[in-house]
Amino acid sequence: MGILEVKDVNKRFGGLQALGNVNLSIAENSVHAIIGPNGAGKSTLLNCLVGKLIPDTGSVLFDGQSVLGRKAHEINQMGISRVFQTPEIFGDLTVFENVMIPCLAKRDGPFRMHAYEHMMDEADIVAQAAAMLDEVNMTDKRDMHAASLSRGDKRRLEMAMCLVQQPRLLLLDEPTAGMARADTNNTIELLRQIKQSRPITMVIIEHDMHVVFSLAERITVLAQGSPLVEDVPENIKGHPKVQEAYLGHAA
Amino acid sequence: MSNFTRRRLLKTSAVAGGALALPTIFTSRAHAFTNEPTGDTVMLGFNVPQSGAYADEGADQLRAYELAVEHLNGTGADNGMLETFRYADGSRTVLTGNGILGKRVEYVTGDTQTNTDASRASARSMIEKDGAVMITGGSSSGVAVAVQALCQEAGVMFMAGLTHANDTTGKDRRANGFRHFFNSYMSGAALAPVLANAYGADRKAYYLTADYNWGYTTEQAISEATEGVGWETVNKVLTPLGQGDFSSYLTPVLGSGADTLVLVHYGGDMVNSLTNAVQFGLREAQANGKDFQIVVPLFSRLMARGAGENIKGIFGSTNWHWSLPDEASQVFTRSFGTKYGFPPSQAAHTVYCQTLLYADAVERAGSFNPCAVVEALEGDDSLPGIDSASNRGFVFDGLGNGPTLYRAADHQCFKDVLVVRGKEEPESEFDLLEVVEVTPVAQVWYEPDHPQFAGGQLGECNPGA
Amino acid sequence: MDAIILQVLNGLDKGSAYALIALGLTLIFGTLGVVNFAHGVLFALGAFCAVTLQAFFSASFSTVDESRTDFLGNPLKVEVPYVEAWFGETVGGVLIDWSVPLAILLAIPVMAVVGIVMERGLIKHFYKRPHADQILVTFGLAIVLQQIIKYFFGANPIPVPAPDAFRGSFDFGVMLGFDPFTIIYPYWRLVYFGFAAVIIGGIFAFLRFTTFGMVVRAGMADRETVGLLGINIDRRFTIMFGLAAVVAGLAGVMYAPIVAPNYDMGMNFLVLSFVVVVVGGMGSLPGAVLAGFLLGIIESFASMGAVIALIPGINQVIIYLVAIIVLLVRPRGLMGRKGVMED
Amino acid sequence: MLGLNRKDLTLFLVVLGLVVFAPFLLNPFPDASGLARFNAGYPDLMQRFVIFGIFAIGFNILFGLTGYLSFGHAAFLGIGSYAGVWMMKLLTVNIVPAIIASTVIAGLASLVIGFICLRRSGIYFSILTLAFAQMSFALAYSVLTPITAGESGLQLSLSDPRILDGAAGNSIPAVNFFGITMRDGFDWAMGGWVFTFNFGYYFCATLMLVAFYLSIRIFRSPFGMMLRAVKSNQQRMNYTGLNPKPYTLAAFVISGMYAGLAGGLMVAVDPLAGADRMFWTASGEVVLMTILGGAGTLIGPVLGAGMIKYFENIFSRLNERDLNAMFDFLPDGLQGAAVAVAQMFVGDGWLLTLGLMFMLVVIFLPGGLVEGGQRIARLFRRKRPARRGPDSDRRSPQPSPHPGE
Repeated sequence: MGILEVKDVNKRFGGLQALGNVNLSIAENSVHAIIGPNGAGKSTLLNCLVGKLIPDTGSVLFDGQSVLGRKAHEINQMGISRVFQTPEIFGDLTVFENVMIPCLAKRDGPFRMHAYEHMMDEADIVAQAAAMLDEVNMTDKRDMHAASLSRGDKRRLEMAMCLVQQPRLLLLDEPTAGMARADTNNTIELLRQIKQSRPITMVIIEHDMHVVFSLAERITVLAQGSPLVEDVPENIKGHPKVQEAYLGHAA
Repeated sequence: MSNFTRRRLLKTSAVAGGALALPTIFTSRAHAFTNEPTGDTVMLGFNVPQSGAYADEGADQLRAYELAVEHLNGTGADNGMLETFRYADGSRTVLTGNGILGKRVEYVTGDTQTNTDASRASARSMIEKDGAVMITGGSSSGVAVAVQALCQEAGVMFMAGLTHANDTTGKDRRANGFRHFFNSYMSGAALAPVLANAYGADRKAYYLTADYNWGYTTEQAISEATEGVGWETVNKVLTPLGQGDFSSYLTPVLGSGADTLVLVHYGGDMVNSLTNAVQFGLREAQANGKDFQIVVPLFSRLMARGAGENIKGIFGSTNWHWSLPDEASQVFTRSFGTKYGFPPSQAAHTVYCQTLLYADAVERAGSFNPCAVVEALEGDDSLPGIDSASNRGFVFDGLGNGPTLYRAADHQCFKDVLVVRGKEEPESEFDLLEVVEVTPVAQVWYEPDHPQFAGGQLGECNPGA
Repeated sequence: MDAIILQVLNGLDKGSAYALIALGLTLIFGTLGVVNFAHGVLFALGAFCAVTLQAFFSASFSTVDESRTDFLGNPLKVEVPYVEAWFGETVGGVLIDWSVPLAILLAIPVMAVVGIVMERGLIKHFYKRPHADQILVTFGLAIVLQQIIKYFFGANPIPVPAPDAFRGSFDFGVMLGFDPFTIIYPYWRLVYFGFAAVIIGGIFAFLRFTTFGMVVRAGMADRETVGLLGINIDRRFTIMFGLAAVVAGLAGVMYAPIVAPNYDMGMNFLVLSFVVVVVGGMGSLPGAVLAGFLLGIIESFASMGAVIALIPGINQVIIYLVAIIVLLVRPRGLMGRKGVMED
Repeated sequence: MLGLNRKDLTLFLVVLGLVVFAPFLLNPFPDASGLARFNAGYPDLMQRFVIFGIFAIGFNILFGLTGYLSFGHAAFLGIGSYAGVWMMKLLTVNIVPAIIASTVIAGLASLVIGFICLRRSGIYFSILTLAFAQMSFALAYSVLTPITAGESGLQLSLSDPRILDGAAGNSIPAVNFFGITMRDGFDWAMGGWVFTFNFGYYFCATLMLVAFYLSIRIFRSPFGMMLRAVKSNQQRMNYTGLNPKPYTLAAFVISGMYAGLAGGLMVAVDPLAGADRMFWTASGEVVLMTILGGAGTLIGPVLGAGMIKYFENIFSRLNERDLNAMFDFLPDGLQGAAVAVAQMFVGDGWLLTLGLMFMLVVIFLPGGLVEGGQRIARLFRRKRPARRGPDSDRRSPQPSPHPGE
């Protein structure tokens, strides 16, 4: 039994079958990539995992509990964090505050007032956030406005915000989209480090085969809303079905 | 500890003691009342709408105030109604054009914005900052009631401007406030017989009423008075303030069985509702076999101008009109017209009178102390021809409107009321209303505890100290 | 039955004004992405175009009539309009009489210039600023324009009659077989309704059938892409702003005989027209028109005596009540698109 | 000290100083001079400065931190005022119950209205709040006249029960704070100046300082940070396991209670509650105050409130004579011209001045007066290395002032 179990998920948008009978089991502490051509249903699937969309049928279980019908923040509180295609950070806040917020969320749940305490009095939270910033090498930027960071730094910050919550499952939606090769490699390196330094499950949705094959332990190929193949990377590379899905019948 | 601070005295004292540069702490314990004028000037506060719907009335009021101040100080081209102002015994006013009690009159102006908060803020600044000893003005009843209460608390006099609702001298009456304008009840009492005479005694009336205090009291006053002469009230519909387009309120009128429409609106609302009513053909319509008629209880020339052609032939009431033939009215019209080039409005007239009446009362009392002024304005005369215990107060003549009583019991003014009609053939842009009847004061008399005015108490005059 | 027909007529009329203003607001919002709080004042400016033209035609010189006297007893000065002196009393009289329709000719260039100057001089710099800033700067502009109107025209409403030919009313009820005097409707209001219908139709046709309109519609859908195609969308947007100002101005000109123009009439319409736009759905032209008529009709029904008697004060709050309900039930208004103005 | 860091403490002490010495600072011109018209040191206006300061500080907690633009906050001001006057009518003219009731009842009202309005965001939220406020105004002005006294405003009267006060005699007792009436005070004449000290002002000022202190604490608290996070990125907030709704609602209620407190103080110093203070333009005014001063900054709203109230109360009262006196130094012809031009902007033209000033601020100083102050400060500090933390660089087209300047 994996940490994330997707069973018989179907989702239709009008006449379009976006997801058809998706079954997926993701083992704890593994890195699992989901790839597929454009329109294969990757994003729809991801949105179903985080509560943004509710499948028509089927179930999605995280650690044995259904995530369906829960709000995004409730799903996060279960231990799922998400990295977006374009980094979603709090642009108006400082880098340090950006990391403090998820710390507080982890400790206090979805809402607590703290209306009168001073932010800097939260010694344990401050220490946690500082340690996290250190880990992603951003301590020198802690007082900068997050919006003024470079794209790569924003990605690292977002990663830090996710990791500081010690999630059990990290969902990454094309984490290197739009990045130069050097930045991509840095990101790969960062993800590797993360994986090595703690127990964590990662699900990566990615276009870039370089990233996928550098990181993934298992790969699911999605085509036209259904899983085509699921296997270890070595077997996916030369798989005829995969080539067909990507290149069409001409191959 | 002091109440309102007293700037004028302090100024002179401060200048005198200034050389020592030693701080001197004053309290106004030493003074008998708020803002006692100690220099050679006295400060009055003219609080009128300068923005909002009644800004034109406010501007006309300010003109009249300036004229009144000129006349009081004796610096004008003529002496205006100082020449005609008489007491009950026929003697002339004690005002001589030498200021008030020998002090030159100065004034500050403020904007009420026709808003209770803004008007009170403006009045407080006049009292606290400028040291005004009397506040006057206003062009709506809400403001009058609010500022009157403020003056009572602060211990200065309030001489109401244009305020027509019964409440000003009814449930919200205050000892420090006096009203020269007539009121809703008087409009009803004056209009009803004229209307019965012109349109017959078996009319069915439909009311469109502005949905606020003045509307309520006026509607009640008119409907009770007209029901008294045999009319029937078909329906009363409240309309929001600032409605603009009244079509949806007007269209059901003809189907309701009514043959008369009473528009209890004032200002822009009145202009719009009347214009709309005429557009909807109400004046050409027939109902119950009679010509359909429209009545507007409170008229003002400035509004008549806004309504243009539509006003022709429509009955209403007004406090004063420049075409009145009596000497005082003519003197005032000439004085105002010469200075400004057009005749004064009723709003201008009423505030001019209020200023003179205040000055005269101070002069007679020999003091600016509000309690003394109130006593002087409460007088001890009575109007001839009215048999009532409450017919006591200060009686004067020669300010237009004939013999007039400031009734001691509720500080309401009693005088003849004008019933007017939109003129069919105006000779100029000012000549919009014609006086149809001057309703004698006896006909608009009521007792202070009349149900339409019940629930108020004057309380004691407050000198503020 | 007759009462209902009457209120529908009233509602259509009120709705025409709402729809015209909301249409202009939506044009500006949809194309330029700007929330224009000065739009109500543009409506007022239009109405004052009619006032100005009437004043212009009535501009007079005075001759002294010795036989009559004025209120001070001096010889009466009689005002003779120049147009009557120059063109004879008939032609001059007709000109004055028809000043409202003629004001359309004045309002089109005036409002276009006002709109274009506003866009080039002010609004242009606010495309990339937050909506709150746009609201505030246009709100400031509205206050300024309103004060300028007041400075020249005073605070009291100024009557601007419709031409004599349209001044009366006709008995609509008789045509439908009701008793006389049950459904009476003024000609001018029908003119207004027809006028609004023409303008609304014209705008939709313009957007649908001209290349210019197509580009603008494309721009409303996706501004960046259209910009990338190398089309000078900015210039077109300037023209759209001018057009929206003209629509608001014309709505104002024709409205002048219905409600005497007053310097703060713009603000009175502003809040309402925003409610209309939001109920219709920000950025949706058909939504704006639909909501305009819908709210007009609902408001008319709510002001029926019987309804007020049932629920006191309903006429005061109905518009807002409808707005609240619509927004809670249909989060983006009746016909709004997703993601517009939610940040 | 007081749980503030040095910078905030300095700011707080500066505000404290300004408030305590306001009677001096606002009366810079000798009484006899022509410029005395520009003095603002009289009780009514000083009270207004601090009361509207409270209102704007509260509004800023909602708008400045979360970015939710409410166009209906005046409703809570009005509700607070009505609650206050009713307390004075029913219980006692001591203002303590009135102020407590104002704050609590406005808080309850904002809880209900906020709960509904916060279901939407952006301009839809603004229109919902506007709709609620306009409904409150319309009802208070007309249908609810028995409760609100409609047009003329709810005020004390001789026939009020005043259960705790007992019989009052033939005049309405003065509103007081345990025996000290709000109008109490004294004048201090020194040289050509007269300075007015008024109890009502200092009472309101004390509460404003408390409100200001609380607002600093809220800005610096984790809660304040969460509110800024709501403004910055709701999506990320959700995916961080936080529920933005309770945060925004809490901010809405807090700002509603500030508004209620301001409404209560308004009737405490001047016992009349009119419906006009609920009209949408009054809601617009507090938005203007906050933005003019600098939304999202601590001191901005207070400055903005002072600025607008100053214009409203001083500029609107200048008339032709004052202008003539002001331009007396010019030659006759020029004086006439200067007066004619200036007249457009003062007296009944003060709104024109306000509108123009407002446009200029929004166009050139998007961060409000606070940004203006910072720019001037930067001019003087240019030599020093400018980069110290995030708030030194603020010339981006969409400024988001860091709280606390």
